[in-house]
Amino acid sequence: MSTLHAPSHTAAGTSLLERLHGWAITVDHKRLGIMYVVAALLFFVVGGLEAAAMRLQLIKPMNDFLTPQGFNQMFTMHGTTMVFLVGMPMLAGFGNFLVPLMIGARDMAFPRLNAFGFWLFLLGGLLLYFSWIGGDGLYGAGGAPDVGWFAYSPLTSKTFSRGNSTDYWILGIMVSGFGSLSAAINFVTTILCMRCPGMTLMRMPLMVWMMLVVGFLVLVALPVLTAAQVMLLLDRSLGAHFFDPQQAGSALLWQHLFWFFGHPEVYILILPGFGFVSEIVPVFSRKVIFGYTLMVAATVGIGFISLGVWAHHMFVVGLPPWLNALFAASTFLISVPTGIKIFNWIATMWGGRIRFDTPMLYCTGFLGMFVIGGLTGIMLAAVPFTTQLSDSYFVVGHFHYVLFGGLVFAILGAVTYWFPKATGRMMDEGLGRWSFWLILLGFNLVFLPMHFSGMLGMPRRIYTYQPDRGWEMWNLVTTAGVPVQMLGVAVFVWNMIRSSLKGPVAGDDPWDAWTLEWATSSPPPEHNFDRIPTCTSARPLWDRKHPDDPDCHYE
Amino acid sequence: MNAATAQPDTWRPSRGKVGMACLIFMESLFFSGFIIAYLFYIGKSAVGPWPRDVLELKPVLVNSVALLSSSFTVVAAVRALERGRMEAMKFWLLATIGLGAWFLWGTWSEWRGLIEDKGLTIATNLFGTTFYSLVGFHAFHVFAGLLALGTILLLGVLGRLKPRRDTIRFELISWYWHFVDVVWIFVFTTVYIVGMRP
Amino acid sequence: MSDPRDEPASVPYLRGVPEPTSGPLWAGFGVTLMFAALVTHALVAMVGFVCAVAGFVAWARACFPEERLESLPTGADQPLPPPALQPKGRESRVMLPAAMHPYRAGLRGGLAGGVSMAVVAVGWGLLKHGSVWLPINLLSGVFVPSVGQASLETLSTFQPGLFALACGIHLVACLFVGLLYTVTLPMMPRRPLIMGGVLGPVLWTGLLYASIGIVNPALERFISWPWFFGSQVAFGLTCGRTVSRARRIDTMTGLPLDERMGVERGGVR
Amino acid sequence: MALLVAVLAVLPCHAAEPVICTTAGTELPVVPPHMFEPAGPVSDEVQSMAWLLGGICLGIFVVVEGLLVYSIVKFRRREGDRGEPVQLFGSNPIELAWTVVPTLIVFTLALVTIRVIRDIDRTTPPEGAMCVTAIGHQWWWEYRYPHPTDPTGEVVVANEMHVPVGVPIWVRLESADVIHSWWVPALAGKTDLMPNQTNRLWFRADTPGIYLGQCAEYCGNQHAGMLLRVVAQPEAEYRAWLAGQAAPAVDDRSVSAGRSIFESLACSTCHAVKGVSDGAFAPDLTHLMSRTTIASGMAELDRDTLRSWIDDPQVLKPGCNMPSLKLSPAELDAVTDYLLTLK
Ligand code: HEA
Ligand code: HEA
Ligand code: HEC
Ligand code: CUA
Ligand SMILES: [Cu+2]
Repeated sequence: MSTLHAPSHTAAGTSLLERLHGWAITVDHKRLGIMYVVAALLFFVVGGLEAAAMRLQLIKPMNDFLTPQGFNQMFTMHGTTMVFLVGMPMLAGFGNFLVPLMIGARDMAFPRLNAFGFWLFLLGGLLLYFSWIGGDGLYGAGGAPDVGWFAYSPLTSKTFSRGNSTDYWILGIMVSGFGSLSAAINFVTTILCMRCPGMTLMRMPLMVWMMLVVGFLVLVALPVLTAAQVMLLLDRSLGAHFFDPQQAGSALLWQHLFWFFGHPEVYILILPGFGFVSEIVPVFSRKVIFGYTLMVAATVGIGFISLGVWAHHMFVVGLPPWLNALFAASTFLISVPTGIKIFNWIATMWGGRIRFDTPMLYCTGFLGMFVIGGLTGIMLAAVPFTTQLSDSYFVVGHFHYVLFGGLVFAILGAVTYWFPKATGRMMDEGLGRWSFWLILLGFNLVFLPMHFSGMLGMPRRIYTYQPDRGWEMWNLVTTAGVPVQMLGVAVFVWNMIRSSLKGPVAGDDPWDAWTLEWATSSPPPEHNFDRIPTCTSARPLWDRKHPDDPDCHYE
Repeated sequence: MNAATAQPDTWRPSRGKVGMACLIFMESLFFSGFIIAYLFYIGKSAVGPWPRDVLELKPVLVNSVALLSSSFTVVAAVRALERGRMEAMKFWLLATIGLGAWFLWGTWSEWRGLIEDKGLTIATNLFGTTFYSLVGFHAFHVFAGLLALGTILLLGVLGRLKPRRDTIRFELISWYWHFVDVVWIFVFTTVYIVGMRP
Repeated sequence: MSDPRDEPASVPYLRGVPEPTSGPLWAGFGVTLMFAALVTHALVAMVGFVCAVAGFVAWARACFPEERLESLPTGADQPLPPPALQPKGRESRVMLPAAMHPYRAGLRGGLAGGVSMAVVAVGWGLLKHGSVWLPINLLSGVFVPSVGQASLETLSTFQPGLFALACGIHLVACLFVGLLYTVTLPMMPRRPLIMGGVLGPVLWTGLLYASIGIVNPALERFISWPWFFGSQVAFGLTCGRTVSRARRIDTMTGLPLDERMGVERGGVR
Repeated sequence: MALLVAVLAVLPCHAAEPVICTTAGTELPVVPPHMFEPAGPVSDEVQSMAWLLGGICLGIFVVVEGLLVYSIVKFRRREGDRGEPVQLFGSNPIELAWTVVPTLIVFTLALVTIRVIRDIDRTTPPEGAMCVTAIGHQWWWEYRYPHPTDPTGEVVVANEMHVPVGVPIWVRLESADVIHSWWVPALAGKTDLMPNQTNRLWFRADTPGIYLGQCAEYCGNQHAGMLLRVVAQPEAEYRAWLAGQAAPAVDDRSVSAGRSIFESLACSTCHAVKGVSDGAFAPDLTHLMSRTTIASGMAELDRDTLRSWIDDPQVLKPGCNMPSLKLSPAELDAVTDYLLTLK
């Protein structure tokens, strides 16, 4: 069912304009993947600068660096950006770049849908940011949304949120959400239908398994958010009453719908991170992943359990105690499969000969930091304790440990690890180490004290605080960590830019790795593999490198 | 295990089918959002009118029969295409489109009655809000399905359909059409049965 | 399963890779503009509509009637044959070291241990407070707040609900600990019975001693630590014995810990 | 994490210097807004649960990070390492072990959590409880007490809540606009105030004091400025306070100029002063001067702050729902003097 044409060589255009055009019309999964990652990194810097502004405001009590509304816009845009415009596209980007290569395919199942998804994400993000200009309806000075990233009703109703800023939030996220949905359909289909000969499900790299589960989670969770956003839009533009207490509408409905999306969302964010770690740790420990089958089972388990815990974000809204109890129990349960993963990674390192190159450093950092975030999550799941901690800085500490200490560390590791594959050049080790240690230090300086200010009673989302409450020191330390972290990120970005221009040439397989993406040249040709590989075990390249002792005997 | 495992397996599901299944799966979650909202708000409106006062079951039943039977005609159309019987295919496809359009027209006249005679709009009360959004989104999906079927009919009339190549594509569209029908069963149950109980 | 109308039973894109197209970009741009129109101006929607239609048409033309592909280097449409792998020779790598199929033994050990623990506990109730029901009711105090405030008389009588609850808790905990014994005892350096029968209970009792007030305030009011420790030892010994009798697990004693744990290297070689 | 423990240990001492402050003639310590000095049974139980959880998590933390650090140190690649280490695909018993142990921990945690939930989360009022209604507004608090003498009436108070020591307080939580959350850590954990829904909460203050807290659910612009104060005082003083609040506003002839400005301007449409105006949109001012703070705890209440507040509330609390009415200095003085008499 195809017609063949000679290659158009769009990439090989000479002028800058031609090259840009080549990127704009591409449907090549690798280029789309790179565009996703680069766009997400840009949004990461923007979101980080918004965070830095917040921290500057909170450096001392009763500061007036930002207005109250300015601060509220900052955390709304920061949270929204980080979750929807950094986390989601980051995973879509890596998934795009890696999944076809890892399963030995020439492209995604629906290449054009893939490009469509990318543009929707990017344009949706830009639409959201356009609110800084058009938020008040093109008439005023503009204003970003200021309702928080979960936009609780009725604060989002026309009565309490005038102008158009909230509509921008809805529309921007909805449009980029359509992009994520396209990507999810693509992932599931690609993984089920495009595997090379011999790549059975239980031989897929764990990263691919995670993307499969993520695909399903997106398909389950995101449409519910879209439905809720449509309802809100109807409320705001047509006078419907879904979330209107004046007309007996319920504020709880939004929360249920949002968190039914929102909780799976956080696992949507972290599972690809788990995937990166599951690829990097074995290669640098020189050992096969410990307990592949149980890892797969745990992933699927996390996927299922995560659909049944959403009300742990609603422990203080006055649900009946039995419901709270139920959700507390299911939330605790999720630590079992997550724990299995942590232990299996450590067991993979155990007895290995670990090379601590930058990707592995980041993964080790991930292991150390994510456990802290996970354990504070467990504390939050204990309802009585949460009545004290919910909506305090303790929660902010928790989720930055899992999101930054987990997700971002894994992403930075993944960027370093796959950079040679994508560009053909290595990133600099020395700069890599600098960025790692700076980020690790800055990260802990910023987010560890948040737990203390939270336990001392500091609520989140406050633009300022009274001097007499014992929070000054912690906030000062937190803010002081930001420049350190910023420097670390800057070193990392600089390393990327510099290395892509004049890093040492990498070769096809610089890390001596085992999955199929390393079986082709770096960067891979447009068609990925000159001949589609045939897979003999979960580590096809191990089998090629050690034909005398192949893995397939042990599966 | 032994070297036999090194033999490649080659069977993979069809891309089109998996993709369409994903789309349908996703859409059903979208609808469950609205269905849940409907169920959540049954009987909670602050002011009237109430479903019992304004909704009429009989015309809707007729429409439902039209929509549901279009599932059978579309199957017949797919079969016809598969066997290369283009005239039969066009006939059944036209019948499907006709039934779908009838349904849409039915919704339209129901809405006109509600808005003009009964004074129920989306802004009237919670019932209006949930009713119009749920039924409206369903109608929107019927409309999208009709567009797709219409395109196929057009291609058929232009003689551009090739049974071997295009049956699978048509069949996928027909899956979507079945999905729209199944959703209607849920919507109907929610709105006209559960929602009407005193 | 497989449908004759499906794509050939091989990998799609064997013959080419998809051709670039600007369709998706325009379609995405158009769709975004149409949404943006809701907060800007109707004109934006019209521009968006035109872009979207143009984009979707371009997109459709790239897929229909047949997908437009770019050709590949010759020979690329044949998958690479698998490498010549040698049959299994060495056994330097292992997947399942340690014990063989001892899980059933663990469950049985858990049950047996649970019974002997219950016997000791009930014995304590009878001897010290003259009631077999007291320890049972107290156990359910982990879960039922009112037990913490109930009087000794109430707690000494049979309470069907609490009884069922306590049995459930006891059963679940014993089964899990039994399972744990099966997998950990073989790893103990020597004399698994002493480890499982004494060291385990010591640790556990110590932990509970520190936290009983929060874990089970009801129990805290009445507990006698020697008896409690006794009941734990009874569990440990019974369970440990059942488990260790089920298999010759001491084959591994003498190996270094890493190896017994099966983490460092395959155990059985 | 070790740091965490160290900090947890010093936290209570860290903020424990009681600040003495006078309200209605008595000296009351100001209790900082955290959970480590529980002043009643609810927060006490939560605190002990917190220690349990902290202990368990700390234990897990030490074990996991210990294993991690050990393998980092022990298994790093060394000079002269050749070839690949032994490949180990997994171990069912080992994996079972680290499935079972967390499951057991989770099982225990779930049992204990559920017990404590049921213990503190009463859906019926505790015995001998006194009922108060708390209503959240953007961005201030309204409290409604049963009238001390008139069984059908209510006493409406703004921003500072007074309660008798040792009596369980059963609080009905309601919202006038968006979601807020009532959180005074030393007394009880937070509960949200939802529009269209009545939530409940109970606490008991066992020692007299001024308990601080603040709104804990983001509610718009001035969420940060929605502070909470609960004054727990001996029963007799509390009764005297309530009787005072139930009385009509002081009517002082010498400030009638200010009073008539107050009445003629928009003030009276928003604010209630019993016997003078009955606006319900904003804090009741009948006994304004019985409070020690203004603008829901944002500043000490004295003549200067009051005057500058009326001049332009947006300076102290930018974004708040009270507009500046642009009074002339003379009018300002008059209104301020009038309000100063509302004891
Ligand atoms: C990547 C994102 C991510 C991840 C992975 C998690 C993981 C977890 N989260 Fe977190 N969470 C967020 C992101 C994430 N969270 C965000 C963004 C919010 C705030 C949203 C907002 O309000 O803005 C939030 C808020 C949040 C709350 C609500 C707080 C509140 O607002 O009141 C709760 C409550 O239960 C919670 C719990 C958990 C739990 C139990 C886990 C578990 O999955 C953790 C499991 C991991 C471990 C436990 C560690 C490893 C396990 C072992 C070593 C085994 C042994 C351990 C035991 C037996 C306990 N999270
Ligand atoms: C992936 C998710 C993610 C990440 C990575 C971060 C990163 C950071 N977050 Fe984030 N945060 C959230 C997700 C995330 N956050 C979410 C979901 C919320 C909730 C929002 C809500 O309540 O609605 C939140 C809320 C939140 C708050 C609470 C706001 C409040 O409740 O009042 C704070 C406060 O300090 C904060 C701080 C930070 C800081 C300092 C960083 C730092 O780590 C950022 C570091 C990065 C940089 C500083 C980048 C800048 C780098 C440069 C400038 C280098 C120069 C570059 C070049 C030269 C090219 N965040
Ligand atoms: C549009 C309504 C409105 C008008 C008019 C108005 N106020 Fe207010 N006022 C408020 C609101 C709302 C608050 C609570 C502000 C907050 O704390 O967020 C308030 C608070 C106050 C307070 C502090 C109360 C407390 O206990 O903290 C005083 C005093 C006050 N107003 C006096 C006045 C005077 C005097 C005038 C007239 C000159 C006036 N107000 C006019 C709405 C109004
Ligand atoms: Cu009220 Cu925050
Ligand atoms: Cu969650």
